[in-house]
Amino acid sequence: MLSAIGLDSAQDLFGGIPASHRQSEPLAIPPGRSEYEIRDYFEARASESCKGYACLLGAGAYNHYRPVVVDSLATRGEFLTAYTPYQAEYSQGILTSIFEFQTMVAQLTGMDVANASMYDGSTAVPEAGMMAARITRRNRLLVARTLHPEYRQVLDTYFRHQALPCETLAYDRASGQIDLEDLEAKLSDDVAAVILQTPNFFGVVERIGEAVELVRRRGALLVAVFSEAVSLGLLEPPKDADIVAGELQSFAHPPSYGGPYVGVLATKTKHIRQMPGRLVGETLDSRGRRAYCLTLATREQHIRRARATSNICTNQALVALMATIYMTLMGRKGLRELAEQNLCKAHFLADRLRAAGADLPFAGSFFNEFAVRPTRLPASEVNARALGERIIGGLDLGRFYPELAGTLLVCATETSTRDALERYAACFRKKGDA
Amino acid sequence: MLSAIGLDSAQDLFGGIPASHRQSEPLAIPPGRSEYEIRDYFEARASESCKGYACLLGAGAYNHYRPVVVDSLATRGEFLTAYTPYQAEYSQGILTSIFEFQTMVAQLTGMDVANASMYDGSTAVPEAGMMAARITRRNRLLVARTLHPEYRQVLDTYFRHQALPCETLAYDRASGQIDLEDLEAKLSDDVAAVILQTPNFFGVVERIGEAVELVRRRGALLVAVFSEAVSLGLLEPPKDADIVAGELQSFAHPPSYGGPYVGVLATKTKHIRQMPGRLVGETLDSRGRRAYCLTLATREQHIRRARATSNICTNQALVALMATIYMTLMGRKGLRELAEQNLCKAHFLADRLRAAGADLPFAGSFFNEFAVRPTRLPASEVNARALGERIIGGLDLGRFYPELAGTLLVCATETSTRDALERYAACFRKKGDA
Amino acid sequence: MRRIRPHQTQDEPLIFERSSPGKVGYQLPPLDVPAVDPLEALGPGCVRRDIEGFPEVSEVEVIRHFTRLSTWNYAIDLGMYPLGSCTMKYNPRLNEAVARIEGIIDAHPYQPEALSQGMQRIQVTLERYLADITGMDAVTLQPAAGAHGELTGLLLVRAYHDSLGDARRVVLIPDSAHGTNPATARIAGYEVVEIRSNSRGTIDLAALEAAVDDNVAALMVTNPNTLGIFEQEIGRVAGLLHARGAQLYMDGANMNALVGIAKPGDFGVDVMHLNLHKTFSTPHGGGGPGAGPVAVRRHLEPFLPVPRIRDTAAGLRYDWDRSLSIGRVRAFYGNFGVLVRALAYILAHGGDGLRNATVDAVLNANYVRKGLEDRYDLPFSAPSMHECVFSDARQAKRGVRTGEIAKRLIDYGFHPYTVSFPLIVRGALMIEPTETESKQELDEFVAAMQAIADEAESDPELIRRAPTSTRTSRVDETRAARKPVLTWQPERGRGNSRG
Amino acid sequence: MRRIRPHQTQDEPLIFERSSPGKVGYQLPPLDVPAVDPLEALGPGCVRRDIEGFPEVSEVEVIRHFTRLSTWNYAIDLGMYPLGSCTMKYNPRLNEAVARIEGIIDAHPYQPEALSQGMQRIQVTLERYLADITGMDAVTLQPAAGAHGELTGLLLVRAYHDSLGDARRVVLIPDSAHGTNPATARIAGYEVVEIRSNSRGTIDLAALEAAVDDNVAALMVTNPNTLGIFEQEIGRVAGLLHARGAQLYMDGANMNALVGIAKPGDFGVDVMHLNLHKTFSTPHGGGGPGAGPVAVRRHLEPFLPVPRIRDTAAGLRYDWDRSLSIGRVRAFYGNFGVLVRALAYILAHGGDGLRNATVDAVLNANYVRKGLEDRYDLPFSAPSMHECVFSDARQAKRGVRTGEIAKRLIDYGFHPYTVSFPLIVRGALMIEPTETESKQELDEFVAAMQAIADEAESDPELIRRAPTSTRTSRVDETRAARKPVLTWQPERGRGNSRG
Ligand SMILES: Cc1ncc(COP(=O)(O)O)c(C=O)c1O
Ligand SMILES: Cc1ncc(COP(=O)(O)O)c(C=O)c1O
Repeated sequence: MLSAIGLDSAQDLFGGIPASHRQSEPLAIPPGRSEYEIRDYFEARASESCKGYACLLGAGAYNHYRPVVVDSLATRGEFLTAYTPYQAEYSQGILTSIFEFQTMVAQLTGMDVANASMYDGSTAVPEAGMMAARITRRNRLLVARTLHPEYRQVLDTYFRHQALPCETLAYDRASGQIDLEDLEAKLSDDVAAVILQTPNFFGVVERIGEAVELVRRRGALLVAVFSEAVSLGLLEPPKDADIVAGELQSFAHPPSYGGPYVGVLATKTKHIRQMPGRLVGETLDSRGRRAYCLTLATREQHIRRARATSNICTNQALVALMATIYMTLMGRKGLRELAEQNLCKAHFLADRLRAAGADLPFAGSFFNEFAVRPTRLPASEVNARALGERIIGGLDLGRFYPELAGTLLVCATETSTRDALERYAACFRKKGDA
Repeated sequence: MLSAIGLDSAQDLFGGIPASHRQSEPLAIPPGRSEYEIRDYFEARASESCKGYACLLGAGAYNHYRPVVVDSLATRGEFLTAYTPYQAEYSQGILTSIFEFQTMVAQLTGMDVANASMYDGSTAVPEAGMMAARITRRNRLLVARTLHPEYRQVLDTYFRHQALPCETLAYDRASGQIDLEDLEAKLSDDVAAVILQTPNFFGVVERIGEAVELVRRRGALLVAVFSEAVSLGLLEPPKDADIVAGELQSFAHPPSYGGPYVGVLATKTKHIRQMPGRLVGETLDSRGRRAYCLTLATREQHIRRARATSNICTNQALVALMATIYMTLMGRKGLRELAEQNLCKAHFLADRLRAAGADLPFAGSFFNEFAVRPTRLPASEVNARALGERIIGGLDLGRFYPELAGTLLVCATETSTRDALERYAACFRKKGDA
Repeated sequence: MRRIRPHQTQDEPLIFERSSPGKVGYQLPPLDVPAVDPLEALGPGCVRRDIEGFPEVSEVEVIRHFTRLSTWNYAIDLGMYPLGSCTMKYNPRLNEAVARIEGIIDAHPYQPEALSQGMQRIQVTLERYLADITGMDAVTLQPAAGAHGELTGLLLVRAYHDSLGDARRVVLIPDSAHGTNPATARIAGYEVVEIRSNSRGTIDLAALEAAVDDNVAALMVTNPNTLGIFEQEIGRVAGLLHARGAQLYMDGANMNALVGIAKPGDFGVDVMHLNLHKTFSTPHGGGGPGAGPVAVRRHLEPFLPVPRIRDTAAGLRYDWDRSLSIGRVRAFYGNFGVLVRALAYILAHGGDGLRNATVDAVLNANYVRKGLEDRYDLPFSAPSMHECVFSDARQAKRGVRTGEIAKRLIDYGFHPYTVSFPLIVRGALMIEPTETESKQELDEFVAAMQAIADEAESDPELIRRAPTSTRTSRVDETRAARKPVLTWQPERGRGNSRG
Repeated sequence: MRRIRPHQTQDEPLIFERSSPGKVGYQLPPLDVPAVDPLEALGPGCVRRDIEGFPEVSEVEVIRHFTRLSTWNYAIDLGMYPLGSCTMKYNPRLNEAVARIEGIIDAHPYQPEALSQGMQRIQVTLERYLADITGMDAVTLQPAAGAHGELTGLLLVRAYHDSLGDARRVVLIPDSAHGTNPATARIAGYEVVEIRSNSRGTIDLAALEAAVDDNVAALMVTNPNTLGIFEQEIGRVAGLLHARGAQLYMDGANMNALVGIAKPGDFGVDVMHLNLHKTFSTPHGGGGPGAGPVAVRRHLEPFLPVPRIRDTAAGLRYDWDRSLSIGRVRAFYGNFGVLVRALAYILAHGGDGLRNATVDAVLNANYVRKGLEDRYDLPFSAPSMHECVFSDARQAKRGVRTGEIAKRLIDYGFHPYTVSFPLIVRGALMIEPTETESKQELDEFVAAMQAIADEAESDPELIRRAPTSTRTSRVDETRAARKPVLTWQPERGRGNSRG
């Protein structure tokens, strides 16, 4: 082939690179390994991980059953190894599935439309905030402290440089919900949006309805966030919000040490031109048959460049496909039943923990996770004992809320066995306690 | 739907079954379980098995690496959930791959043609025997005692009722190969075929060339059998045999506790009309384009019924496909290299065992398995110690050859690490031995 | 009805035509022991020079080759597959996953029994469930497919009679039987005597009575039979046989009509096989693997293949010591991975679920029958169980035969039904939808068959040209058989590499 | 050339049009704790009645729905995918397997660090290899894609300048840049000033010199640029910027041309991102997930997102305590599963293998260029690296534009190249074959492109009607945008359910 292009050596291919810029040393990466050595390498890494532990962590990454069907379908080469569907005639499969994704996300969230995905929940939030600022032409954001702390950190990073100040809303120490008085006090006519998560980071169902009223009065938008998509199987969706931003990891994607997940952004029809991200629309082909294609691309970076609604390009299509397959499998009934099971498991655990002398500091109702304060032993000791039982206990909220140090955020899902829950509760008792 | 067919109840569907023949009690099978309970059930069974052990057993079921690609392709629904390709126009994918399988098996075995698969190696042998009897119109078989003992048992079961007597050929206690004098003595003009395995059950390469001469002289056929397909990457194929029967489990199918495997039967062109099993042939479609279809079906049971060459119908197509993909991946060079690695591992182990004071009773050359007699400890104790090291040691040949009790048949493949081989060799020494 | 559309499919030559010298699709770990010279280790005459003609391609070429090939297949995953007698039901993906669990997939058949308790537990559990389903006393899981089960079953009968010193030479087989039955009987060393069917499509009792004598070892009956009709007189059939010391063998290929509803053990069957790759949903994989367990009444149990599994104080243990056993029919323990899948299927359904599946299977067959009986000739009117069999009598008048209707069905996006079987129906169309098809899918199938019936009237030529929607048009099977080309040859190949 | 053939594909409605009330595709284990009344637990206003419109289908319907849909896609697994700038190389299946290993796939981001050593080791190992490949000093793996990496990179620049009390407002971007560059700069709070390209297709040094002042924070340059041309003056560019205190950002989307050959750290780059879903073969999956690690020189390291990983006596530990950090750009640790796949890719290739891949990628691009330069206009003649960019100038004379040539390519069984990008080429055809294509595949591609060039002369109408070989003919994108229909609505749906 070299001779076909008139070259003598492979070196000649790189004539365009000044010699001084070519590297003189080979890469310091060891020689190529075979399939089985690579497998062994990662098996070894996996053995230095959580294998064999029951996990009662949630906090934005949830353990749920994953039907085998999801992976069987999503790993088909025709899905796995396709590019973004710019060439509609050669991509009707992925386009159709994204259209279904958009529809299901809209149904789930109570919005009119949803985009084809964002990187994850944490990055969907600043995108929602910027969108709200564009819509309202205002620039302040009020953000509940009960929004996932890492989402808040991402929001800060994004907003710090855009002249979009973010202010935090306090939570009510009794209910664990947003402090409505603080909201009312901070709301002013320059507020673009108020950002609330429900269930919030403490697992508590937020007072969306009451907040919406206050927000509306000041002409601001309400951005409702969720990190546990399964909750939408049971909870009233935030229909009154203007924008919903969330994370669908719970739908068939395992925690996978934090990613890849799949963010969603949904809104009302009137706001679609301000929406970031890809959208698939229905149309016809030249013979008048229903067809799908990417649409409203004039919002996007490859057309509008510096004036695009977002810089996002590659998103999380395959994870969105997995979520689509999952939602299809579970369906109308299954997702409800799943959500109810989560509710029951968490409430069972709460009962057992109370019986073991623990305090539930927040009175607000919760879905599948909640805060709990051990009273007989320090939280760190509770979790150390749990590890001995091969249980990964709750997250110490002190990590993000100094005032809550020693309070654990625990999560129980359909995957948590009664046995594990009971054994964890036992870790809250002193040895010898009844 | 019931009403559409004019019935009132599901019961009515079974009006054709006399009431006295319908069961009155429900099945004593527990209620249906969910996906995750079923997974748990089988995980529990798997934990009562060999997980985590290195395995030095061969004896007809071999541990080899399985490239991930094989399963990724073979589990595509279009292969996994298709029926036997009777409708050629709707099955060109599987037909083409079977044609490739037939070709590769022919290339590998040095025969002209191969069929589309038999159940396994053990059942391919009696099919080969019956085929030889049809070709020669003779009815006696001579079977090497070094043929896999379970294959011999299957042969006995098949032949006992067909007036096809089988006689056993002794092996030479020094070489571990067939006793050529015994062969010569037993060969007579009513012998249809002589059945030899190479490498034989002891792992020893058989004297096919010398046997063939004797066999030819008496107008009998030679059936060459193999159970370790990887050996054909390195060993001269039994070109002079009339029929080759074997097992391709080594090609991408794990031991899977004995099945499903995939048997093959290959022969010379002149014998194809006496061949059992399915065959795919090349032809043209109505527009003159190359196409494939099942052919020579007049040999088969669904056409010829009682006079068919075999009763086989469903065979092992999917496992044959896996073997086809595997052979394609490894290819001309890779299979050779793989075979050489096996040779090296086994010879390394042999050296270490000799150094540990063990005896190799047979002088014949071997490929990746061989017989070895511990001298310092009883074989059972060697293996018990190995189990303690999480190594499954060799098979005690006494199970099938009383005269070889205490001699172990051990196998090393590319999957056997040097470390495991060395630790196994150490089990042959008395504690405190050098 | 628009069920398919034309689309493109990638063409692909044979893999040999893709080869370039030196390419490989796979890398091995480096050797961690000293190299050995093959010539020295094995002797010069024993080492092959090369594997001539073997493929040389890269990994991506392998992926594309087989992916492209796969797109030329139809499959259950693409739609209804109404092959009569084949029970092409949905194959749950879970079963594929559990069969691949570490500790199962890599278990060695000779690993110590103490390390095989899980593997043995799987076997005894499946045996127990299958015994319950069939109403029989014992089950062997060793046979690798239905035909292999038939052979096992007949050898059991033979051993049983031999043990009584009552050697018999004849096996009776109805004329509607599947080809494996007579083929098997011959391999088991029997002569076959065919029993004709009566006008109802079932065994002619008089003919049977005339045929049964002391030389008859068994009758092999399929029930429901290959017309999808339950043998109503099966009780009397069993009585007739037993009175003369003969055994009743049941081909259980059609058990999808009976599971949870009726047990063969309750109507006189002595021995039968099951096809796990039909009734119990293990995938067909383009022609196997299957599994053909054999279930027997108590009197045949001593003859079952070795090993059996016994529950002992030390745990489950193989029992080899069975003097009356027919021996082995296959190495090791049968198609174990298939057994795992079948057990997963049973666990997922449970007793009630299995019964419900049977109800739906029979309902679906009757729904299709109802939808087509106005347009296609129904040669036997007895109630249908899990499948229904029409004939092409009406269409044949226009010169359109069952094989052609089948090909035309492809143009409607359905895999054909079973063609020309059973033999007692001239021009048979044998349709088995199975329980996993939805009403929507059945309605589309019925509509397609009706449309073809219309075409047979209006444009028979259209049907004879079918299929026109596939990348490969009607395949010349005669040519293939006339001068068989069974392997690729380098000389021939190149010319029509994209042929 | 015959690369495709017409075949049928199964049609399929939207999943909502398949729903029947009550159907489910999945069964849950029974609840092992007491039931709780949702109304009681959550309060009446908080419980939804139903998920209106959500699908209700069986498992087999799910399998068929998505299997059928999948057959309407093109994919790398089916053939060459020569999208310029996208580096659509073969995605090894092994990488999918290792990312799914238990202990990796189910690791929780908040599990105790003592239980996360394997996960941290994967990160630091990948960081080290990427630093070596880029010649940079430190790497963050947090960004989720290329554009996200750009944002991270610019925020680092911003924080760096801020730390010096030297706030700057402008980012310079060549007119050939990808759209994410200007879009990102805006989100990072910068004004964008475009720098025009010179006649060679590279940065106009004079224009750059004129634009660089103390208000310029950085230049974002893609190298090789989007024409596939190495910026030969990159050293001087860096010098110019650094002299004025500005930073050199490199968009590393085209690193497939450099890995193992040249290190951006060696030619003055301060900060850059990589697209692991391009250069490091993680699958595109129809549009993601990706990963966009950012590599920096030492002076930018203090600003990297938290957490970093430190090697401590107690093992690897997250370090949150970094006062200069820009903060987080994403929750947790980035698209971890994608990182695992990329590391597997690097391990499989090794240093030499990575370099060889680069050589082959550049060789393949030049081979294609050579094959087409007689037939298509090459607007810039500088040496091509991993891709080559033509224009439709010659074909446009016959009224045939790049977008139409692209559609016609579909009829030849190839996915189109990248259309109309970069913007500085009127009617661009941007072709990137990657190293994983064989000569056979490249030859077929070249032949197809040549055939289309012939058609442009002989039968332009043919091209304008393309594609005609797919189940969906030319899609009306204008109509889609005019009155957007972005979700399925029950009223509308039924009518054209098989639309
Ligand atoms: C009625 C009947 N009997 C026997 C068989 C043979 O079963 P197998 O193909 O599993 O050997 C079949 C399978 O097609 C059948 O339909
Ligand atoms: C040159 C260039 N820059 C940036 C990007 C954006 O990368 P991503 O899609 O990963 O966000 C792309 C991807 O298409 C690209 O080609």
